[in-house]
Amino acid sequence: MTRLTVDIREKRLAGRAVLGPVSFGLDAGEVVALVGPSGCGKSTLLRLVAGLDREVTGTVRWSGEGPRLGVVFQQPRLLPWRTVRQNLDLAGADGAEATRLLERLGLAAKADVWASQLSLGMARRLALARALAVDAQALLLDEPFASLDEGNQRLARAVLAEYLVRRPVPTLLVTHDLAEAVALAHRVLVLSPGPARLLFDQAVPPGVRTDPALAAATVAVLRDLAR
Amino acid sequence: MTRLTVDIREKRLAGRAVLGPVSFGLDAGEVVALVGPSGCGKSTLLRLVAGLDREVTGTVRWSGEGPRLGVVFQQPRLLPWRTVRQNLDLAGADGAEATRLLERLGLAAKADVWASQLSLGMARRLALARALAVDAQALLLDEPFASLDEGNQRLARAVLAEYLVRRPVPTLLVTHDLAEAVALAHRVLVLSPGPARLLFDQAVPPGVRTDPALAAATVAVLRDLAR
Amino acid sequence: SRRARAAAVPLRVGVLRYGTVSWELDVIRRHGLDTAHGLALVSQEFATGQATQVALQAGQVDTIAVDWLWVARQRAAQGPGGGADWTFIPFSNVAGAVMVPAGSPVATLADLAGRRLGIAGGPLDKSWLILRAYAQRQAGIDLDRATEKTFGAPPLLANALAAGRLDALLTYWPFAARGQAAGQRTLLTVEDAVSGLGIQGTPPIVGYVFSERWAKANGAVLDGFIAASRQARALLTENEAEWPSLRPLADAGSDAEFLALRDWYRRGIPPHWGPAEWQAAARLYQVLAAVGGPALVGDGGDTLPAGTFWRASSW
Amino acid sequence: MVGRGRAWLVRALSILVLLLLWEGAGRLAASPLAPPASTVLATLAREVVSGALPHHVGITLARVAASFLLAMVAGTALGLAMGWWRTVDLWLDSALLLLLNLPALVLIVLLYVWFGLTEAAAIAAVALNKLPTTAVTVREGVRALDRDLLEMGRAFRFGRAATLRHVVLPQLQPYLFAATRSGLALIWKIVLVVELLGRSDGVGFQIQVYFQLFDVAHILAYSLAFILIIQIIEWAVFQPLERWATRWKAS
Amino acid sequence: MVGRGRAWLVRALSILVLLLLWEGAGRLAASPLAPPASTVLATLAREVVSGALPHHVGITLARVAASFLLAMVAGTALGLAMGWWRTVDLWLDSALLLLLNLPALVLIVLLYVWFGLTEAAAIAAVALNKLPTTAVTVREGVRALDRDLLEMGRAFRFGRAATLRHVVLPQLQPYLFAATRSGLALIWKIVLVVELLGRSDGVGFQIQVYFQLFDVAHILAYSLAFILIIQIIEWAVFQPLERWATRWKAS
Ligand SMILES: Nc1ncnc2c1ncn2[C@@H]1O[C@H](COP(=O)(O)OP(=O)(O)OP(=O)(O)O)[C@@H](O)[C@H]1O
Ligand SMILES: Nc1ncnc2c1ncn2[C@@H]1O[C@H](COP(=O)(O)OP(=O)(O)OP(=O)(O)O)[C@@H](O)[C@H]1O
Ligand SMILES: [Mg+2]
Ligand SMILES: [Mg+2]
Repeated sequence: MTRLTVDIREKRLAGRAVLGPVSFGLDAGEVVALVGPSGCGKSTLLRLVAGLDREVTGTVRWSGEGPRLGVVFQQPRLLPWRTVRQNLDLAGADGAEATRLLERLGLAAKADVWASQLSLGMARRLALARALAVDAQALLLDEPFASLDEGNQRLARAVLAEYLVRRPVPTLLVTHDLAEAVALAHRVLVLSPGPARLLFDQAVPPGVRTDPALAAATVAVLRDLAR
Repeated sequence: MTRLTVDIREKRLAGRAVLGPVSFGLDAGEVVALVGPSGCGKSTLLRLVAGLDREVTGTVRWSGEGPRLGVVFQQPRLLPWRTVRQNLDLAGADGAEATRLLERLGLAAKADVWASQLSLGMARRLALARALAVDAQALLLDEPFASLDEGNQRLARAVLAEYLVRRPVPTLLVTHDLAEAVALAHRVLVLSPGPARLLFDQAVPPGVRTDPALAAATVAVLRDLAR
Repeated sequence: SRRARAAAVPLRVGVLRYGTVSWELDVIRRHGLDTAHGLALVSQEFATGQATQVALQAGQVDTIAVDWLWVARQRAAQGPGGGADWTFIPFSNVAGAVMVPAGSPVATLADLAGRRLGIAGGPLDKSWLILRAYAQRQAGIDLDRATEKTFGAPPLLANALAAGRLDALLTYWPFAARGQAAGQRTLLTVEDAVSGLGIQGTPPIVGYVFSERWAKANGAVLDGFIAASRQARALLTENEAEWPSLRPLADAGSDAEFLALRDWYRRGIPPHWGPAEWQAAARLYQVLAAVGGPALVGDGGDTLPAGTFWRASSW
Repeated sequence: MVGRGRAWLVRALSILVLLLLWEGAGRLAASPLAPPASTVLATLAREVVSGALPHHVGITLARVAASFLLAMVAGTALGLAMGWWRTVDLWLDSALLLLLNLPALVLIVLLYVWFGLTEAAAIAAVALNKLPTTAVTVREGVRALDRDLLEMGRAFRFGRAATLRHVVLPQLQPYLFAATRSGLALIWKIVLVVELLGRSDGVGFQIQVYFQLFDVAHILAYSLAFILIIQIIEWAVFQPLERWATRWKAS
Repeated sequence: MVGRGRAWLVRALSILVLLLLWEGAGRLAASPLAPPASTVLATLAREVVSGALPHHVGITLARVAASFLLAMVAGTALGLAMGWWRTVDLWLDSALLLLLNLPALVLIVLLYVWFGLTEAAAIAAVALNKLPTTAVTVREGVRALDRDLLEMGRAFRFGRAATLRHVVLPQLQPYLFAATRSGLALIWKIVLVVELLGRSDGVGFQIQVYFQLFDVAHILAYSLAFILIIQIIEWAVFQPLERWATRWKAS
């Protein structure tokens, strides 16, 4: 099964350190939330994990030969000159799954519209659909629910939660919302500001999803840790 | 004083209606939150109000000769080939105010960095700083606090709130967060999905900022209206 | 003679570097023949013949060397009031020759049928028209149809003949002379073709061309130039000692080449200029007009346009 | 935005104005060296009727088409490779600069001398002249590609062909159109030189012949014939193609 | 990424390889029509020592510089205007296409005949030949401009000058570099034709003279001299400039 080992000592960009020592593992089927202040290096870490950048002191290693990834970038990164549907197909989406996800995420009516003509929230939902439609062996999600209204946010979270139940793949979820982290993840990694160090690697207690009080308490604890 | 009158009958894009009948006014010093599901036409409405698009049936009129605007677009829209500081200066920012805002929003260390090298959250904070630094006579803000961690979000909201106390300019604030709307706005406009119609134009009761219970109740009411 | 030069009227001649006109001008200047006749020769170098023609039209020079067909064509095409009042006095009576490689099986014009023939200049070049008329009359073949023609720039064609990519080449005489020195055989000179066409006398081929208006306004200068030029040619004909100093102007690869160039040059010097030559040229024009058609002569028919030749001077 | 119908009206008017200006200037000059539009058009008509112009223009067009295709395909490929891989760029940069700046005349003459005055040499000479400018343009386009989209393509394993077709080419579109427009013009101009130096037919050959006679009306008539054809290609092919390629931007 | 030091090594090696290939081919051919590199370089050295080459190259360079500046400035302005305002585009498109496709030769001869064989006519002829290709390239660049950034500029009232300088030009940079590189090459080639047709000095004049004599070594020596200068300009000006203009992308 797919596993990830991250053991970074330092990552520099344009001559400045943007990541300090960060080590953690991601087991098969495990969902890990990544939390940290803006600019601390979360997106940079995700690029390293995705293998899009290899210049780093330390190791970032996937078991096996590197899984097929489903990635949600922080910006939608769609091909504006292709339709919504084509953006899914070109990424290697499964046809039926793509249709289902467009439907679920309220984009079915836009299937044949140029991606350039979507609103930002639609583009972000499409980016999420793309990551979930490609039969990924691991998910890397950079704020997948940002810029969505409450209704669509709830919907998108539900879609991801169902997905993870059906296909428990290792998932790295960058989020600013601790409640979201607690609701979806098995573990929460809290990063420090500046060149990010790993502050805490905190397991989410098993009962949170059924016990709102426990969830609230966990969020409070995490908020304290993150401060 | 600057006032805005919006009386749109229809706005079409690429042959499709994206805005239905929407009418409202924005008085001097009034902060109005604009809420509606993703894709309903909020950003389109803001473009019309900003005078960036004039093709519409209906009227969008500012009193006087059109105020100097401070705009936060939904995407940062920075000049990547200019530094953080230059992005402010080129937009016509007041020098001292720009320095102060960079400081407040945690960007002082990045003042001389290319805008292309910012993280998304930093870019968004810079976009907010730009809108607030140009001595605007009206603000148009499209989700100014999205993609920020809790700490920075709180900070940015505080910066805006202080600004509005110091200089009460008419402000249109697009947001997905009803609590945010209630905390900052005098009125909340709720738009329908599809080609947006104005569902409700709801005044926020004066006491909410001091009374958490009232705020929560207002949010609940709005959530109902928006459903 | 510096004072003489200062007093002299300048005469601007457009020439080609390494062109044969420069030889004559060089002799004139070296012997002070121009100042002796009250003029100061100024030669302006250009890279191609066309460039000299552009220069003449643009008023940059007073005269250039070009063939009289060019004059006739412009006069015919533009009519009497057309402004092209160019007129001509002779410089050389030789045009060129058909050259074949040393061991070529081609012995007569008739043998050219079905072979690859290179033609310097275009399809309206005088030599080509003369050759076609001559082949028609003598051998009864239409070279235009019977050969595999290649038009092109003379240096490229010379190279192609040397490389065996052509069987025969109709080219200008300086290239013919060089070929001769390199062992090529002259199948037929254009001058022989002209007399083979039954044209009595020797029509000129290339000459100095200038504007009639200019000539009328500068009669003394023109006459002085003609006199100087004839003196120079006499020197070149009679005096072997003139030639070594022309060597650097000729860019000859070898002595043999230089001698060949000298002989062709001398052969071309027009001994006379008068009614006999004008009539010969008029008859030649009829022949060319018949072959070249309206593309060559314009709408003027086969009568040489009046004024093509400068008749006020003759020798 | 200007409506489609009005756009064509303006286009037609602009050509009319051009012709009128030309006509007026020509009449004022009253010189055979500056013939008015009417004279040139009459000459053009006569040459068309005689069949000479269609013959030569056809031959030139064929040469232009062959060289153009060669140069665009090879130049685009080279530009892509040099923009994409820095090592390729370092190795080939000087050779590209050499080819780019080798005078057309020299290249043509050398190819004619080495390979004979053949059609193949002619077309190769023209294509080699245009190829480096296409490569230089496309290379700039590749260097300006959006890195975020390329990363997206890598993350989703687009593979080389799909990346090229769906990520890279749409971004190169303006560069390719610039290369196409100026390329067609450049190629036609070089074909003229090639024909002038060593071919026995084609527009360049004809222009050379009329140049020797200094017949400006004919020279302009032949030039104009070709320009008219390019104008038609522009309207019938390039502009619709460009609209098609950018239709996702419309509105 | 390849380090700066190694980059220069590869560049030098690539030139060496080029020279060796040329030398080998020349020696194999053993013909004066295909002289090896050593012969051409020796000829080049001789012409430099004699002073002939510096003289002619200097004159040609001056003409190239003048025409280049003219054509780039006017072409960029025209391209900006045509890309920006659709009405301007509609009115001038046909004229641009005409100028773009008017053969260099014809344009040069006409300008010479109409305005005399002056230096001004020569430089104007060259500039007019290059101008339309710059305009076409820049126009494509303008059409491809990011609309979001332009809107941002309008919202914050950048004004025309600041928009041009800080929003538009940075986006046109790759187009301008493409136009510059192929433009310099084009201009130098046209200067050759201009010199061939109506000047009594310059590289073009020399090349034509040696063409009549079929002296390939001299032809190549003169071409090479100019190419070397362009190579130096490329290394000393264009590449540093391009690095500077894209420094915000580096990482
Ligand atoms: N350039 C365009 N061409 C055609 N349709 C467009 C264009 N831009 C937006 N639309 C459509 O207009 C509608 C409204 O878009 P808009 O961006 O205003 O939505 P929004 O309310 O801001 O949504 P979000 O909250 O997701 O940002 C959407 O259906 C969108 O698909
Ligand atoms: N291309 C780059 N060149 C130089 N520095 C960069 C570059 N991209 C990002 N950085 C810097 O690296 C640091 C981390 O950036 P990163 O985008 O990883 O932050 P983040 O944690 O994702 O923040 P956010 O929550 O705002 O998205 C920032 O200080 C940023 O300025
Ligand atoms: Mg980020
Ligand atoms: Mg929006």
